[in-house]
Amino acid sequence: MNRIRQPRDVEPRFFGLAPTQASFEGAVATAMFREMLRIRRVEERIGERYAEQEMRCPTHLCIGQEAPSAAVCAHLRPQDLVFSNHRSHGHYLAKGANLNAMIAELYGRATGCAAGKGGSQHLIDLDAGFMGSAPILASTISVGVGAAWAAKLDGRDEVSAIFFGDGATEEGTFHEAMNYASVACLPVVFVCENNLYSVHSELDIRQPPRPVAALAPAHGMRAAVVDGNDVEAVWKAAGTAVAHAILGEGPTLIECVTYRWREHCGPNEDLNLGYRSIDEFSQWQQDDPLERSRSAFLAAGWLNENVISTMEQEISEELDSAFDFAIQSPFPDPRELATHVFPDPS
Amino acid sequence: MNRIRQPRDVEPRFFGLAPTQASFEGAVATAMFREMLRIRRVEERIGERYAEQEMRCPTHLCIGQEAPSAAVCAHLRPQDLVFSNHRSHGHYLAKGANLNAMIAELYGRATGCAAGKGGSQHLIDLDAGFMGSAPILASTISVGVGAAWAAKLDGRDEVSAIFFGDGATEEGTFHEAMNYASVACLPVVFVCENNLYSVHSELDIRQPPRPVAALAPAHGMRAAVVDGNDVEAVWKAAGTAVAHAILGEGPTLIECVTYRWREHCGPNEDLNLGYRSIDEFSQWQQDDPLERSRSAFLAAGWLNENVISTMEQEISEELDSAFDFAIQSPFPDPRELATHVFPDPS
Amino acid sequence: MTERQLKYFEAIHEATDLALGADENVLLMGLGVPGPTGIFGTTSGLQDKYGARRVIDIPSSENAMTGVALGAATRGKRPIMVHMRLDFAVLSLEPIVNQAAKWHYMYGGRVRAPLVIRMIIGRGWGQGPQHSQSLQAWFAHVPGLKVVMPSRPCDAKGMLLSAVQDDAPVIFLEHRWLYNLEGPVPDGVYSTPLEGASVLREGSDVTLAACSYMVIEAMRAAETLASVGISAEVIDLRSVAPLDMATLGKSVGRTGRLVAADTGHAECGVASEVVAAVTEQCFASLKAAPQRVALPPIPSPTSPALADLYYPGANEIAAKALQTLGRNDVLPEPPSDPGRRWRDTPDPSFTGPY
Amino acid sequence: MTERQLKYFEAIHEATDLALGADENVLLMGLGVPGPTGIFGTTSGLQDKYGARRVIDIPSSENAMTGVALGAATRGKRPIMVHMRLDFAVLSLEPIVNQAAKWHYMYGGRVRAPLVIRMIIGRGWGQGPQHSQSLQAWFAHVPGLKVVMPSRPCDAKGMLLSAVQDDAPVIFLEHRWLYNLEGPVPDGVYSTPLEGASVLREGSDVTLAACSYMVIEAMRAAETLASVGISAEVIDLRSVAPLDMATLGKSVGRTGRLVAADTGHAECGVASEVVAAVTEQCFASLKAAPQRVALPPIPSPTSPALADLYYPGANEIAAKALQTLGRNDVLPEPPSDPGRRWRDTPDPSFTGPY
Ligand SMILES: Cc1ncc(C[n+]2csc(CCOP(=O)(O)OP(=O)(O)O)c2C)c(N)n1
Ligand SMILES: Cc1ncc(C[n+]2csc(CCOP(=O)(O)OP(=O)(O)O)c2C)c(N)n1
Ligand SMILES: [Mg+2]
Ligand SMILES: [Mg+2]
Repeated sequence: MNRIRQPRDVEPRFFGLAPTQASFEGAVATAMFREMLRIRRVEERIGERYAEQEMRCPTHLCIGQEAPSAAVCAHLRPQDLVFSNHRSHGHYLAKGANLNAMIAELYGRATGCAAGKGGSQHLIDLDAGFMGSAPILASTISVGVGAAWAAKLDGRDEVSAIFFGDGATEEGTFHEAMNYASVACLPVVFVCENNLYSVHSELDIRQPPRPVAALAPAHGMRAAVVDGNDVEAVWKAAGTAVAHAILGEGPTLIECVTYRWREHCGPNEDLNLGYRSIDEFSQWQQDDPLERSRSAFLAAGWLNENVISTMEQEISEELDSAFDFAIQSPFPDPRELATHVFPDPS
Repeated sequence: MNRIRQPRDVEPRFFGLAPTQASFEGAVATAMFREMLRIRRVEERIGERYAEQEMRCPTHLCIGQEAPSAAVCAHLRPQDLVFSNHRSHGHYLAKGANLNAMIAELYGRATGCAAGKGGSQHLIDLDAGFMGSAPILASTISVGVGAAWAAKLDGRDEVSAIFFGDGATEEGTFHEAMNYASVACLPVVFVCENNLYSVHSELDIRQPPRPVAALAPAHGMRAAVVDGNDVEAVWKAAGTAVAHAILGEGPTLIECVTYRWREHCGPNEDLNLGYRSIDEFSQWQQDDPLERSRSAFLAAGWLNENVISTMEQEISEELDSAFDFAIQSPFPDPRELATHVFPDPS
Repeated sequence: MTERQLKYFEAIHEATDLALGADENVLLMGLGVPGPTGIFGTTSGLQDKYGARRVIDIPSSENAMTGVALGAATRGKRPIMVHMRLDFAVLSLEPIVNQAAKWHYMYGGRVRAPLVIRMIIGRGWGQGPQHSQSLQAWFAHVPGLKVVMPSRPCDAKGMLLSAVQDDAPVIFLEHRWLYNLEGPVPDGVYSTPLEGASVLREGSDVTLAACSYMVIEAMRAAETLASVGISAEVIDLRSVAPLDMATLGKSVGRTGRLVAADTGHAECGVASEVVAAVTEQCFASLKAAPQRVALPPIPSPTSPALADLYYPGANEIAAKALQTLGRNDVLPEPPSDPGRRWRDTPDPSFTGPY
Repeated sequence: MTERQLKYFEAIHEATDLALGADENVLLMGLGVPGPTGIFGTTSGLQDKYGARRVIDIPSSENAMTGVALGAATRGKRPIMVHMRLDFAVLSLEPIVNQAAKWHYMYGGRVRAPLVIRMIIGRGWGQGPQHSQSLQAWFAHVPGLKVVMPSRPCDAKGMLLSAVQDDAPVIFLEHRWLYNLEGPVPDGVYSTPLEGASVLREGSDVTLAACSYMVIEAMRAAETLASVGISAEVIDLRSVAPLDMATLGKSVGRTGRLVAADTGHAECGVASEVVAAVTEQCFASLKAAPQRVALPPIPSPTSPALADLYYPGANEIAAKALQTLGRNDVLPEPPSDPGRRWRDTPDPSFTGPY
């Protein structure tokens, strides 16, 4: 560690966290597969239509990184909360937030989940417990800790799951937030999606050779680093982490090692840039989390081709209608420019 | 850990750092004793004269915490650098910086080490390698790392020793600085003087139960936590840390557990405030680092009463003349108000 | 009207106590908040009264703890966060300015962040460059924040109560030298609007518009000016964002002359904003160039010999007022303690009420 | 005079290349600096040329890395630090403002911190609330910092070279929409002073004082105004701290009318400072109320439908100029690409030189 170059370099390690003993079975697995598939198709569709220049905002696709979203959110209950970063679509969708409102937000429409004011980098759906996303690195981590604090103060059974990348772990506020979550013993699951890059800069020049997860025990927290393309491995680690949170046993950090397929921001591939090798890229692409679970779940008899094609069909229709919804939605009224600067008295 | 209440609670731990095998002997020990004695007497004298209201600036005394200054600086060479915080007098003196200029600075005089513009919280003496001190918690840590980086870039054999308190370790920038010192393998010795309090707030409500030193391995660094009232223990850990830095083997964190005798800021005792118990206080006072080395070194035959009284005498004279110097020095000329906002062209 | 007198710090304490008492969701947090000195007395005893769940000590992690407060605010809490010096809060600008100020807007009104951040502005006794900055202009520059700087105990109480009730993030700035000033403070819960200046002294020749501690100096300047027959109107801005242009406009409309006095630096500061906004809107009324009284463009020096020259006060305000009137009277020195060698502690001759 | 044309980003690249070439102590650091897109081309290829010791990628630790740069600067290095968006640098205000800006002063002149911090101001294509802030006023408010915002390629190069040579910390602000503008840029090393505005167009009826990208809009406004017979003088402030009061005063002395245009918010902003300082010093010359053109007090919205309404431009500047002249001409629309539906990318009709 780190020098992770290939998927098989990931060496799972557990710091005071035992992966759940619950068995990983049909219904659970299928639901996660479907969620990953859905995220993949949503992102692909955004990618296809981005060139039309109607989604006019910086957009960070998570193709290749679907497993952590699906696996972590599989453990979250409706009342649990998710906080997210710039690469938020997967987190948003897996938490069950509204697809139509998301696509409309990307299209800058009044019907968007943030009324068009936020764009892809500021998704929100309070009804689904998706509490917000923001692109300033690590900025939502402490906010998620604060939400967990409020829950604890009020005796509400709510877990905050906070998603962020490996780059965000270089921000001091991440440490401050871990320290406080630990001292106050808060119901938080920190989820680091380590895709080995921060924009075009590789991990090795930014961090010393140790798993990101090793930061957690220093703050008195449990942690694990797992293969982030293995939805079962993430699910098992996250299950225990969420359980600890629910039981009042404090926070956990789960590091999921994964890989981004598209460019950092925007819809295209970026092998032409040369910051990562074709060889590296294709090894990770062959380690496709979607394909891995597809074949494993088919082999286990949890899925069959019919089920999958029904899923594809449903998702495709859902997407057609989401994009239609977005495109048919009005732009915000000019008067909206000046609303919401300050809240009206409640 | 933590729940350190009494001196004997400190349990030394080493994270990838072996205390030096060099033997701790007469001359070295005596010099350190003298430095501790000198720091004690300087601080006491400041305390005595503070009530005259001629030193008109916030002043943080380090009585009770003299050992880390003396022990760490004993390993530093003239070309090595020290960066410091608000409780800086001991660091300044142990690095061999100018006493007259320090006292004059506290008195706000033109002859002060910062020309009267800084006060107690902004000491500096470049000739002695004392590079600056500042009261914003953790603010000089990254600056010290930057100085070490410059040294490495230029191939200069210089170590940066950076002093800070336990409170400063809660600031995210401390982690950012450790991360960079580690990645860039810089010649830095981080010295945490853990006196169990940040102003009046005890460690347990601010940090989880683990030594501060445990943060370092998470950043790929060596570390040790030692009894900070045992000058030999600090000296042994610091010796290896400085050696690693000189050999290009990167940074180390040394946590010295110690105790502040006076109020957080100002010259008085503060048991009346009630945030620490009289019992706790007196146990630590009985663990006086000065007294511990005095009796140990007397027993070892490294010191005798005559030598000590000569030291006392010399120090007292040095102090008389430093205070005379300060009081006889002029205040800054009114024109100095507007100088040094921007440097003159060099 | 009650005649009860409270000191400024007591008024803050009382408002906090009432806010904690009135609403379970109000929280009070900050390093040292429950400690024995209780943030200069403003939080003393409140942990004993409301418990360690609601009145909490925190690590010195200004950035993340502000995010924590924001997160709690989005979940129904109403945290009051306290910084012993504004200078420390500089570490928390990201969560204040990028996040808290914008969450309501950028999420299309879906979220509210009712957060009060108290910051104390230091001064005197060698506080020096890193313990005395008065950076209200930074906050006033940022949409989505309300920024108040009450100068009187009654406003400190009423505005803090309003701030806690407001659903927007409010930056609440307290100058350390106001803490011992006394003034009449009504009993019980009341609220003073977070916008709106207050005319503390009426006058017809020149308008002195000031905020926070500079209001004290402006009042003293008005006294001095009166002694040479000049009638100065003193406006306590109270809120620096938004500015109360109606009150300013009305006053300058009558006097035609303006001196704007701020505790911070002039450049892109509150005094500049007052001058610019008034000039833009009331140009026709102006009879002379408006003037600013603010810190020189120099970091704060520590030596009392330099700090005494650094901070402008009543004299400087009065002198600028004379300048707007084209007069060059020699003003009497304001009364001052003869035993007072340095001006690095508050003038004992001024303790309120006013 | 050379006729060589460079784009703004090329001018920055060339200055950086020359600075690195001229002095071993110059360092270039920032996340992505050596990466394949080279901070929008401004740092491309420089690591290959000068090595990974001097041109370095860094962790996203804006706070500590600024302290690291400061520490290196105190030891003889001359780091240039780059932030892809000013909004990220908000995390580093503590080391910039409490430390770098004050080290020379607070240590009595013993230390120098020759540090250049480049920050890019984003805009357009839905950059939204957290990727488009223009917070130059914050830096201009703080003594000890020099703050420059060149609008032309020649100044970008000359001022960056000066900034690297200056022993003070310099905040160097680049608006993203200037990057592709072309203009004449002399060869080789030269330096443009860090203080001093420049009159880009002479005129006699009204002074348009602008900084950074707003200079482009002011130039276009001047064209439009010319078409109705109004002669506007355009001043490129170049430096916002210090302001060049001599140039401003001379111009307003002639025109008697002022419009100040800034890329940031009005309140306590650069436009306010220009208006306040000019009014204070040149009141007698003013024939009408000076006017500000700046962002409304609203966070930046993401939808192009709102962003288009958010950013003022040439039209707004021209309208304010008319107002100072008491005229209400109907101005011709400035030329614009008819296929252009949104104004969230730079107007292709304007590519310089100017
Ligand atoms: C404070 C801050 N610094 C820099 C950036 C620029 N930036 C945007 S995304 C990004 C990459 C972050 O990497 P990581 O956290 O690993 O997430 P990933 O994009 O790999 O999913 C960077 C550096 C930012 N948004 N915020
Ligand atoms: C950023 C910041 N936050 C808060 C403070 C106020 N403050 C001054 S000293 C101090 C105590 C720090 O404790 P520690 O680092 O343990 O040092 P000690 O005083 O115990 O030596 C605090 C909180 C500060 N100076 N800077
Ligand atoms: Mg990443
Ligand atoms: Mg301490």
